Amino acid sequence: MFKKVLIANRGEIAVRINRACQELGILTVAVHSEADRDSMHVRIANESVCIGPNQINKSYLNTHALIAACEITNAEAIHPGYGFLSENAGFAKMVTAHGLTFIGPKHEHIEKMGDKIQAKKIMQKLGVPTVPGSEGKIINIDDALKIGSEIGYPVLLKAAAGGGGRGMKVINSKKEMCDNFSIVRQEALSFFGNDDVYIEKFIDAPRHIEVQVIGDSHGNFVHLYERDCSIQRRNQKVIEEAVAPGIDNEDKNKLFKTVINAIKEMGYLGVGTLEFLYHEGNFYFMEMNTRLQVEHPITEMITRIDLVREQISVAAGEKLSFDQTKINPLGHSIECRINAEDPKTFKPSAGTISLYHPPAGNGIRVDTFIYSGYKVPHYYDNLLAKLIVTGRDRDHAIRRALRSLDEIIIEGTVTNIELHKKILSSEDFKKGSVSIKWLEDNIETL
Amino acid sequence: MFKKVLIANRGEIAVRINRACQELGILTVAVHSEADRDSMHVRIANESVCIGPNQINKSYLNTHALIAACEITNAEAIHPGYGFLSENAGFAKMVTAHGLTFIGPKHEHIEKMGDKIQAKKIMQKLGVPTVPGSEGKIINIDDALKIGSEIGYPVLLKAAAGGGGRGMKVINSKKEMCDNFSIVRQEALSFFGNDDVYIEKFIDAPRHIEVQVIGDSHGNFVHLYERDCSIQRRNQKVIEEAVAPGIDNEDKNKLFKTVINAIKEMGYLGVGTLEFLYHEGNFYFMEMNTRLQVEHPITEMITRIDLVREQISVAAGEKLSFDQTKINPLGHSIECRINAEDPKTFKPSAGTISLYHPPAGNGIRVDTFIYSGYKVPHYYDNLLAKLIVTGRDRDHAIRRALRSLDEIIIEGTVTNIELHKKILSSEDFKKGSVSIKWLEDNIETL
Amino acid sequence: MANKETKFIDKKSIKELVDILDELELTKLSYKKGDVSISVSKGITATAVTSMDIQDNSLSEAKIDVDYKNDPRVIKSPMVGTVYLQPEPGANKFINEGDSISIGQTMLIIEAMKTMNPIESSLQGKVTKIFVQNEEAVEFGQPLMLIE
Amino acid sequence: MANKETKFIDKKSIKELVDILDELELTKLSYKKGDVSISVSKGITATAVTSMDIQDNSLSEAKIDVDYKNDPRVIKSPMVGTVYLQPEPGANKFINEGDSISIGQTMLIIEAMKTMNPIESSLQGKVTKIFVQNEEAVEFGQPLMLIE
Repeated sequence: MFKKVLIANRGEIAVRINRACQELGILTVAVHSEADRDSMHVRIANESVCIGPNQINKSYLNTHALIAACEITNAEAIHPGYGFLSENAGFAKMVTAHGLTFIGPKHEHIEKMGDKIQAKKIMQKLGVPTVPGSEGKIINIDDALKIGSEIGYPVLLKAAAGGGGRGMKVINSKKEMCDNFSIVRQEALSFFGNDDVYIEKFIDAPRHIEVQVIGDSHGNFVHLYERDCSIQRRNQKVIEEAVAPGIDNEDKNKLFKTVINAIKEMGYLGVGTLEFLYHEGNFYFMEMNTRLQVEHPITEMITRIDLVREQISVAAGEKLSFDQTKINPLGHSIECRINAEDPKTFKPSAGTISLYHPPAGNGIRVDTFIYSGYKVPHYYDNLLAKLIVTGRDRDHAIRRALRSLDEIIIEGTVTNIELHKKILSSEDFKKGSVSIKWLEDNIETL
Repeated sequence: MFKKVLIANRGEIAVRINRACQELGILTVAVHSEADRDSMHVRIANESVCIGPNQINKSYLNTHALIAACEITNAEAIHPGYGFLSENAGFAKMVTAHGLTFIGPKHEHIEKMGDKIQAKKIMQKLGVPTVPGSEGKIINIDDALKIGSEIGYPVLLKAAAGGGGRGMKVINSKKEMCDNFSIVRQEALSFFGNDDVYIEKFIDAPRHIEVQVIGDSHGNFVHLYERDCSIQRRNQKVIEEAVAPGIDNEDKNKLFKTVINAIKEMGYLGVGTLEFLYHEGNFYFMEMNTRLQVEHPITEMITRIDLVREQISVAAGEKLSFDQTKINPLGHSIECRINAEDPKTFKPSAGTISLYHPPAGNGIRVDTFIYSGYKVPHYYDNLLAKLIVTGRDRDHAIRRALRSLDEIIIEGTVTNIELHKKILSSEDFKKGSVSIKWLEDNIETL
Repeated sequence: MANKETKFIDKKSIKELVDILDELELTKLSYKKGDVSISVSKGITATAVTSMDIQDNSLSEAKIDVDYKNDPRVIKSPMVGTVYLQPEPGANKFINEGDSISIGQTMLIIEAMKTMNPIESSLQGKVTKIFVQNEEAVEFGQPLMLIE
Repeated sequence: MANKETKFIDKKSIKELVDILDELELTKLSYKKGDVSISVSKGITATAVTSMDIQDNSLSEAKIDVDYKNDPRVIKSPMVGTVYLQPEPGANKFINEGDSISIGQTMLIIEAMKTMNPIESSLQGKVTKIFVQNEEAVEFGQPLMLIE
């Protein structure tokens, strides 16, 4: 096992990783920008290094400073968290080249899964169900029209380098294809520096279902069931739950089998998530995230597996501490992402947290980095806390979430706590199985 | 199910019960003394009633005010929590006589188990192993000497009405028996209003092991495994854990069998705990607590059963939501009782909590009623918070507890947090299986 | 001149209080005389206590001006129960606002546990305010009547 | 006119109180006269920040007087790495305390990722203090030298 790990992140996930390390007896090095000197992840780490000024490209994305910080602290490994450099294959390669361990998958897997066209091809080949569409990138309008006719409109025209809901357009007809083909390529080029585009069947109002997997370097591969992340606004997840309500077990088990087969074939290392659209009994692979997800705790709660602990262990070359037979999900878990944002305009907010009092008691977990008196910097993202509630069943978890949201106090900044209450109290949500469009369609009338 | 429940308690347990009620969709009525107007249990309840001035006998022990508070709020049931009126058979009877439900066992069982001599006799008859000793009360010195010789010195001379470690004396010889017999009876009379005494074999340096049980009114009785509460100071539990380390499973299962048989024979209703001394492979019944225990959460964490929820449900006449086959403890859980007390003198402390920041993350539960700005009244007991940590095994739980104790911040009053760190870091504790004398013997050198 | 006399805000007194606040290194100073009351604060304010006050669920707090809680002219409820202002339905009230009352005189009844408890006045004077309604639920310490 | 008299909200008085609040640098001011009471507050004061400062685990904080952090006469480290005060082992130091230094002159080397980065002075003057030791690890923004 590692003696010392550098955590190349900030916010709640840096705190989360720090805790896992300390519970493993690993010393921790926090890195921070100048703005984050008082941040919780700095306070609870064993050591800290200021790696740059406030701008993320000069601090949290500063690969040289991160490697140098390992050198001066003798950290043996880097945990990238999520976001920032977590899916940067070049960084993973660089870390390895410097004799350090990147706590994540092999850089080849990050690279392959980072290219959405290639990822889809690989998964298709490995038997994972994918959205019908072009076999690869489309370079001229004639091919685009041909494929459009084959799979039938509406279709999605997507940038190969896109992600997180950006770089895509719904095309409803031949004419729209003609009108938009070069515009989308142009946009792809300017946004992502790459004008490769591809075509997929457009699936209207699906659900977002994702499967958590983990692999070690001893040939063990396990899935940890699925999460439903359909409650989204502008492609940002708001509420996640595990397991997904109302999906046939046989369908799920079939999917898990193909997923396990795929990551086994890949020889995947560490944690990863395969994201699917789910519509009328069918799963369609969207992409694979080769890192820890924000919503990993709900999987931890129902499976009782500490994913970050296992992730670090397998990166250190150890075996998974469990096998598939030990994963028997119990209860139901819901995560509410508490953001500092204006409840009307949804604009990110900052300010000083004058008072923070978390909810507590049976079934409540809060992953956060805020504290009474903390000044939230406006340079970074606006996730303040993740409220994770677990109950004996979905109904119990919803009630628990509601009583927790009544207990939580965050003063000094506006938050989306009221939005969570409205969603969790709505009849549609209680029934389960809403689509990824539901929140946007109903947000005004909730 | 009840529509509205009155919670006849304060502090963390009133908050705990309030949460369980609200998660069941039950409205709550908090009661409070004048000093507790700003207390958390009042803030989170649906309604509150001031039942008297600060002294507990005029407020929290004021049975008339509690019944009247039910009348004016239309509460249908009273949850007594622990302490206060929770083991007062007369109150349970009074509550029932007023057409209300007492959330606890039948008053006959409270009464029988409240008399330690009778309780021991009953358990002995039902096959539960007890400490060798007098069959009943001893009224003269001749009988005392006879029994002393039979079971062999040292013996314990105990007040029948005693409890919580008070009203007992170790007798090492015939001469000491002659010298002390009337003194102990005299003390029993003045402390407990009853001079009945009995004699038991004195077991030196045993462990404290207790078994959690629950029964419903449909003939279902389940045990939820054991807790080890050997870390005590002056008979006050400091740290508890579940399950107990290093006890043979076969021995435990044999014990559980007799325990379940006993509560089945009794027709016991609700939650209860049978406390045992454990020494050299043998269990000796001490007493049965006919109420919720302070340390119930560690059992909740390893069994995933919400004991308070089940307790309320069975009081409302419902069936237990699980049977014995569903109880498969997973992981290891430790509770640290965080008291407001001087770390040197152990004197209870009070004051205003200027800052409270709880530990958080995976495996952490904090049951508390304090908040930043809360003025801790000096009228009541000094338990501020229960830190409950659960890990995959005992070693993991200990590490988790230690990192949590490093994270917790309570300012404005002194606490025993450092004592917890010392205990959890000690080699003896890590090895497990210390006796109830260990903490007192080692407290100076930890 | 007359205008000045009746000016609503007395800035001079506020200034004077702030000077005293500073001199004595206080964080808060409240002053009341006649119908004027002034409160000034400076520096660190422990905000948490009031901040937590997000809901008020007590029976009386919302209805009764909190000032009366500590007013010695107020008779407060010695028990939890239901108030009756008259001896029996249809009868006259024990006492009305404006009436005089003497020590030991029954002012109302509080029913608790099916028992009627006559509540006697511990003060003598004129009843200027009755805070409770007939059949209203009261908690311990809740103001019943103001006697001047 | 009469209508104006009975207007519910007396904005003028509120404004007046806020002006007084500002002038006297108060955080809170309450005022009551007759049946009107007004309370104004400004500026949330956060008290917790310092309280949370229970451990200091940064590389430099403990060693360097925090005052120098914002001193314009101080040259701070532009990168994370290891400091070398001389060009190679055994050689003379680039600069000693008391030496004069000119803009662009190499003051020390910081090694990061096996690369030696000469750090040049951005100030001119006398080096009155060198904050770092040879082979010391430095973080971004850590004071290196004081130049007067």
